[in-house]
Amino acid sequence: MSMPSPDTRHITFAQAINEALAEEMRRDPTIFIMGEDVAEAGTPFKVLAGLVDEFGTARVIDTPISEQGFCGIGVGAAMTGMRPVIDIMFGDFLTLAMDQIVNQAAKIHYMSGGKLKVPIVFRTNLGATRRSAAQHSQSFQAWVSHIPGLKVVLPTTPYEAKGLLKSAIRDDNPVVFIEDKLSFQQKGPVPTAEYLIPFGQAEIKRSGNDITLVATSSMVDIALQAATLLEADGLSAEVIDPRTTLPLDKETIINSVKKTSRAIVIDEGYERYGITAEIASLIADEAFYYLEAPVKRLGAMDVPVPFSPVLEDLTVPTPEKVIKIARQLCGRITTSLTGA
Amino acid sequence: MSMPSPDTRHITFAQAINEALAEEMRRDPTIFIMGEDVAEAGTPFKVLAGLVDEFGTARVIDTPISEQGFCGIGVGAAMTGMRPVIDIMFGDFLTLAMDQIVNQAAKIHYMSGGKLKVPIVFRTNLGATRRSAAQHSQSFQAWVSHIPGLKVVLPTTPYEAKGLLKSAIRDDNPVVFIEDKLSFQQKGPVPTAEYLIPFGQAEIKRSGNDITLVATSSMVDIALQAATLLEADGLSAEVIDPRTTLPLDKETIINSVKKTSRAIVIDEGYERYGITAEIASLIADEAFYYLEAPVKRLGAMDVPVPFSPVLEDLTVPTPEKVIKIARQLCGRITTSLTGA
Amino acid sequence: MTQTVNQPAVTVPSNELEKWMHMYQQMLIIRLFEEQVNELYQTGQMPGLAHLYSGEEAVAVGMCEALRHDDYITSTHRGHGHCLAKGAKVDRMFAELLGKAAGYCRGKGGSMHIADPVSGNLGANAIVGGSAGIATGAGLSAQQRHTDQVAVCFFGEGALGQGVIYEVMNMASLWKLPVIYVCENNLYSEYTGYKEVTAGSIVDRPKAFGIHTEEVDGQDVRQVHETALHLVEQARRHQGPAFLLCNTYRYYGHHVGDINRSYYRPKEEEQYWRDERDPLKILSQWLIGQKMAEPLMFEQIQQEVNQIVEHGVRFAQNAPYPDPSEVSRHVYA
Amino acid sequence: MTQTVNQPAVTVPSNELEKWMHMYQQMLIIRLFEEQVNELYQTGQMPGLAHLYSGEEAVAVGMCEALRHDDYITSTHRGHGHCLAKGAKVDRMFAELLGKAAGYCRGKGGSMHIADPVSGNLGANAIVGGSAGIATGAGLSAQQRHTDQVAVCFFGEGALGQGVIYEVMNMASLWKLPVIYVCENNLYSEYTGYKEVTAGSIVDRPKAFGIHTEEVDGQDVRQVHETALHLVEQARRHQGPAFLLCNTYRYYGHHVGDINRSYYRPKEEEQYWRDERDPLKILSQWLIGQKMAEPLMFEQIQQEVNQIVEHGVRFAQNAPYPDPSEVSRHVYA
Ligand SMILES: Cc1ncc(C[n+]2csc(CCOP(=O)(O)OP(=O)(O)O)c2C)c(N)n1
Ligand SMILES: Cc1ncc(C[n+]2csc(CCOP(=O)(O)OP(=O)(O)O)c2C)c(N)n1
Ligand SMILES: [Mg+2]
Ligand SMILES: [Mg+2]
Repeated sequence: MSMPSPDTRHITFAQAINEALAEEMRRDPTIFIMGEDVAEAGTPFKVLAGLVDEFGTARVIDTPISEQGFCGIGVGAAMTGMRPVIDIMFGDFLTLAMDQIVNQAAKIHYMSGGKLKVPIVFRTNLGATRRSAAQHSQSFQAWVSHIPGLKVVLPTTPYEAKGLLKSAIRDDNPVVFIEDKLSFQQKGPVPTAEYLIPFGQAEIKRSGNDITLVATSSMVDIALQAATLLEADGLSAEVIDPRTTLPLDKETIINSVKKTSRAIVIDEGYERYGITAEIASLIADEAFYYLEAPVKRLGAMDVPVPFSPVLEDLTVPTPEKVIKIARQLCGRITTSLTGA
Repeated sequence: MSMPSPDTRHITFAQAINEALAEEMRRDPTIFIMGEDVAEAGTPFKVLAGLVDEFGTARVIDTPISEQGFCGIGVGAAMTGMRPVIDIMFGDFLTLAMDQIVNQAAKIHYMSGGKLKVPIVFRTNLGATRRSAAQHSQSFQAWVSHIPGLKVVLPTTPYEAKGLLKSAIRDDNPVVFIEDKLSFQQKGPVPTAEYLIPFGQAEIKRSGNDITLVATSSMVDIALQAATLLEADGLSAEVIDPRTTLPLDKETIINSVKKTSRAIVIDEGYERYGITAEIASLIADEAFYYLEAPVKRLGAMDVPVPFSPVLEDLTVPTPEKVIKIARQLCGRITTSLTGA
Repeated sequence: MTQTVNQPAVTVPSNELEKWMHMYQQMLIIRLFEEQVNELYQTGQMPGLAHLYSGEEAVAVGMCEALRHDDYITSTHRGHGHCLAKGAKVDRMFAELLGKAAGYCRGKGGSMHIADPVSGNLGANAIVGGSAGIATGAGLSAQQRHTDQVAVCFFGEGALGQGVIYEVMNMASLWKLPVIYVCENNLYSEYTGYKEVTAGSIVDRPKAFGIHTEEVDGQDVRQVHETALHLVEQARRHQGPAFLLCNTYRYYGHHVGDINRSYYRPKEEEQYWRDERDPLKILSQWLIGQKMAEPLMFEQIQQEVNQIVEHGVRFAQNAPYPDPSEVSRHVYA
Repeated sequence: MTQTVNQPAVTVPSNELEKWMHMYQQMLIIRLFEEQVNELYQTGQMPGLAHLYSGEEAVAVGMCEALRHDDYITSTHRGHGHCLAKGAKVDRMFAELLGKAAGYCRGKGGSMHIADPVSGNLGANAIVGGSAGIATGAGLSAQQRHTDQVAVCFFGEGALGQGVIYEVMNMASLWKLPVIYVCENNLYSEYTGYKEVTAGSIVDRPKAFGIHTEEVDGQDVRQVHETALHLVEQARRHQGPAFLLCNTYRYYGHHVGDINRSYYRPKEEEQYWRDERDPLKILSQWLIGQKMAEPLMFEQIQQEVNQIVEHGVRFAQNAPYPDPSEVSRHVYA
């Protein structure tokens, strides 16, 4: 993983988000945060802890439980000179705010012939295996990535979280910024100096020659684990993290597959009509003449997320599932594989 | 197109929907219709005209403009012995009801361990080129097809509209039934005798050998037009209409592509992360060793739908766009092509 | 509810005349604009549909004349009146309706999406209730930026069915936002009478959220305007939001294509409102009755406005369509 | 608002004693169930989190005891109390919380989704306000099927932020649906005091939709129950919906993991409610004061309930997990 500066600290993903917000809010007085329990509580995940102390309740605004309403208010504020960062506590609650995000925020610039703009960030999250059951475990990146006018960011590490969130805040368009709930406490190196990460630039998280694993968000770590395990088979896997699904850095993905000739696309959203479909079909199209095996996809099992841990754990992609597919694609025997 | 009985009449798509509802409502007193302006007005499209006369306002219920609310009421009624058919006036308004459809209706059977069920139909529509602009022209089949627990139906002709709607009403699961607004006045043969069309069975709308055009809803006609035009190039196109995207009849699609070796997938939803991605990636995977060219996709242009006719018409797939791609895939020269 | 068309208690200074004549003209512009839109539709010259504001002119004009140029409005599918009242020009409005590049949205928005930030118009909205959040957010923005701007949210009584309106009114009340919710009760949402779909009391709803609420005769521009002045002043002084219920009527169908409508409302009702409750007549008759104006003055205005509208529609008809390359511009800022 | 713990005006016949003792037991089951849930969490035996109902027992019990077996309820993320009060058994409740196949939802639902159609429980719901539509639809269904069933929608005061609740109350009022909206105002939604997020007056909101509304002391099961009887009777006789505001308090944090909560509410406040406003104490003290019951009787109940809970948790701990094949069952009916 590239790291632009040797001056780094190890901080958590949550701290990285927090820092990005604090730095941007210091820089630009038009930025404010709005959502449920964002102020004194700093959200249930404590990601925003302390921000209200520095910026006050006028800029870190606790709302009623009104996702549609406060997303709409955010849109109006963004159209009139502010840069709201809206907190949607669980990605599952996007269902309540889709009209504001999709019919309003995403279209206003276009519908007004370019006269109005909506610089707003909708921060929300994704991911299962927290034993939170069907209404608190979904990963809706496919829905928002389907919508022209939105940008969709899936940060992976603390480094990306900070650099991409700062870019999101400075972007003049509505950005849906989707964090992995299980990442919040994970640590990673983050530069001391200010930096931004541009949208539409995939990151090669690991180089390899035999197969490309395109993985988003929570699945990057799964892909990296799988890549390590595949070494035992003598297979060298390249892991690519698109980081933004809209815009999508096709080039990096396609170039990798042209090199490796094989690909698996992994995402934690439901598999059917999900993120993996778009990326796999792009690869299958644009790297067609380079492919030695079909492009495979791995998403969440197409079931509502069950509560019982013994069931829930079956629904998400695992390194074992990845390597089983990888071995098949690369013509390795898979019968000895346990647990997949 | 297969037609089960010689005893047919030519009726419009709207009449076919109307007949399906009337027949089912006569048969089963637990069925009722609910939505905005469904009763005396029979919807703005007049699709439900006359039903209130036969069934009264207790079974054809005009609601306030409360999509989330009346979809939720429908879910509760469905859980307790009724079979509501909910009318969502424009597909764009699904944004307002996603929580009820996705977090409630789709999950209740599973979350209750199979004890509760939600036999409900959400009737809505899709499609642009009606000069209705960005908030009344969208095609959200990709969103709902992404959700386990839902079934998604895209009827094409009056014949399908009637047979599939009757199946939807009898299904014990939530079904999202998406009609093409521009089809309502189109006529087609419909059997006099009762019939049902099962879900998950694609229809081969035209047989061919050189290329497979998989097209949904409004795009079936575009594909058929393209197929006719391609005859001039000596190309024989097979046109497949999945009819339901969830469940999806993979087999028919894959078998066709195994025969033709080439495929284009066409849908009126936004192209990125849309219906075409899922179907194209399935084909590219499962027919991998049969393909002579990459699988291509054609969806709506990834822009909010513009009002101006000169712009709007550019955003949708056309026969010309289809044949241009088809010729490329089949190695035909495309330079002489006008208008594409 | 009092639907008075009586004289106000105040005595009218001479610049009052100018003010009311200006409002008369504004209302007439809307009226004749809409007549022309109907004509364009009936003669097959306009793509799509449009929802005419005819009959409701006093609401938009009475309200917008109480606003500053830098105050905000949000509008609805029935938005032409609001846009014109807040300062949009007839020619570019027509251009938008015909999908021309000279339109306020370069032809990309159309009738239901006209926006004109220059005049403080944050846009019409084709989602019923869809602009309630936007207007409230504009109010929050004014508060955050420490301006004294006010945001006015126009919506039909049908939007009271959308839960979002209660969500945002709750926040506007809590945070004392400078937002005025203007409910245009024209008795129908599409083809359904409002009483069939509206339980309880309209005005008690905002009141329950602690919002200052008033109700006026929406056909009497003077009543609308005087109440508006008061509510706007209040909001500007950071005293919080208000809700204004305006009782009004649309003369035409739900949209230009809604011709046969006797199944949902009697012709006599339409005639009654046109004859007895017309906002233009009510104002002109009052001014004449007060001996402030002569009938001739209104005829002159009529001629001027006729010219504006004629010129405007000709401009639009002659204007070019957007270049095809426009289709993929402005998706992103 | 009157928070009386005084004697009711009615004289109490002897089967009254049975009735109140039964309600005492029901409340105690909930109390001890929740204590056990907390214990399971603290000792790492329970997957995920749970939102405890301790302190609010009088609301669920007072209400559900006014219902028939075939009446419906819908519940919330804080749903254990509602489920138990409507007839769910402790053992299968625990089994669900531990993700076991013997649970009410075969372990697939968990704490926030317990449903038990047999006892009329249409399900807890992890979307705040998410069951308002469902309850209202159950009411519509009862009306359509010509039964005299009633549907009760439990929700926290935080759900008043969700617009859908106004959408469905409007329809319930218009169509006179047999639905009772029971708002449990426990003063907080998560970590925020309700006054910070609730403008105006709670009870005026349903009233504005023409809904019969009452407010009771949610700690006094007798008050809740007697009001509930009346509202249920009314709904059953097709006289339309009602809204019941119950003022109550949760003893624990928002969920079992919310331990350090003094930043959003003082310990003294918690202590006050536990000491002075406890629904179990209020009922037992009243019964003793009335000389209807002896302290010993409550101790006996305590022992019985202890056993039920102990047996229940043991049952759940020993129960098997669902078979892996269950993961893809019940996606479709
Ligand atoms: C969310 C939503 N639902 C339904 C519609 C379809 N629709 C357009 S206008 C309208 C009626 C609006 O009535 P009202 O708010 O009273 O405004 P009016 O047309 O009377 O000015 C409806 C139902 C819509 N545009 N948006
Ligand atoms: C739509 C939605 N938004 C946010 C949440 C997160 N959340 C869970 S419980 C809760 C507070 C609910 O407060 P209240 O309704 O008063 O119920 P209480 O917890 O006090 O019983 C919140 C915000 C949610 N589950 N659903
Ligand atoms: Mg109206
Ligand atoms: Mg609460």
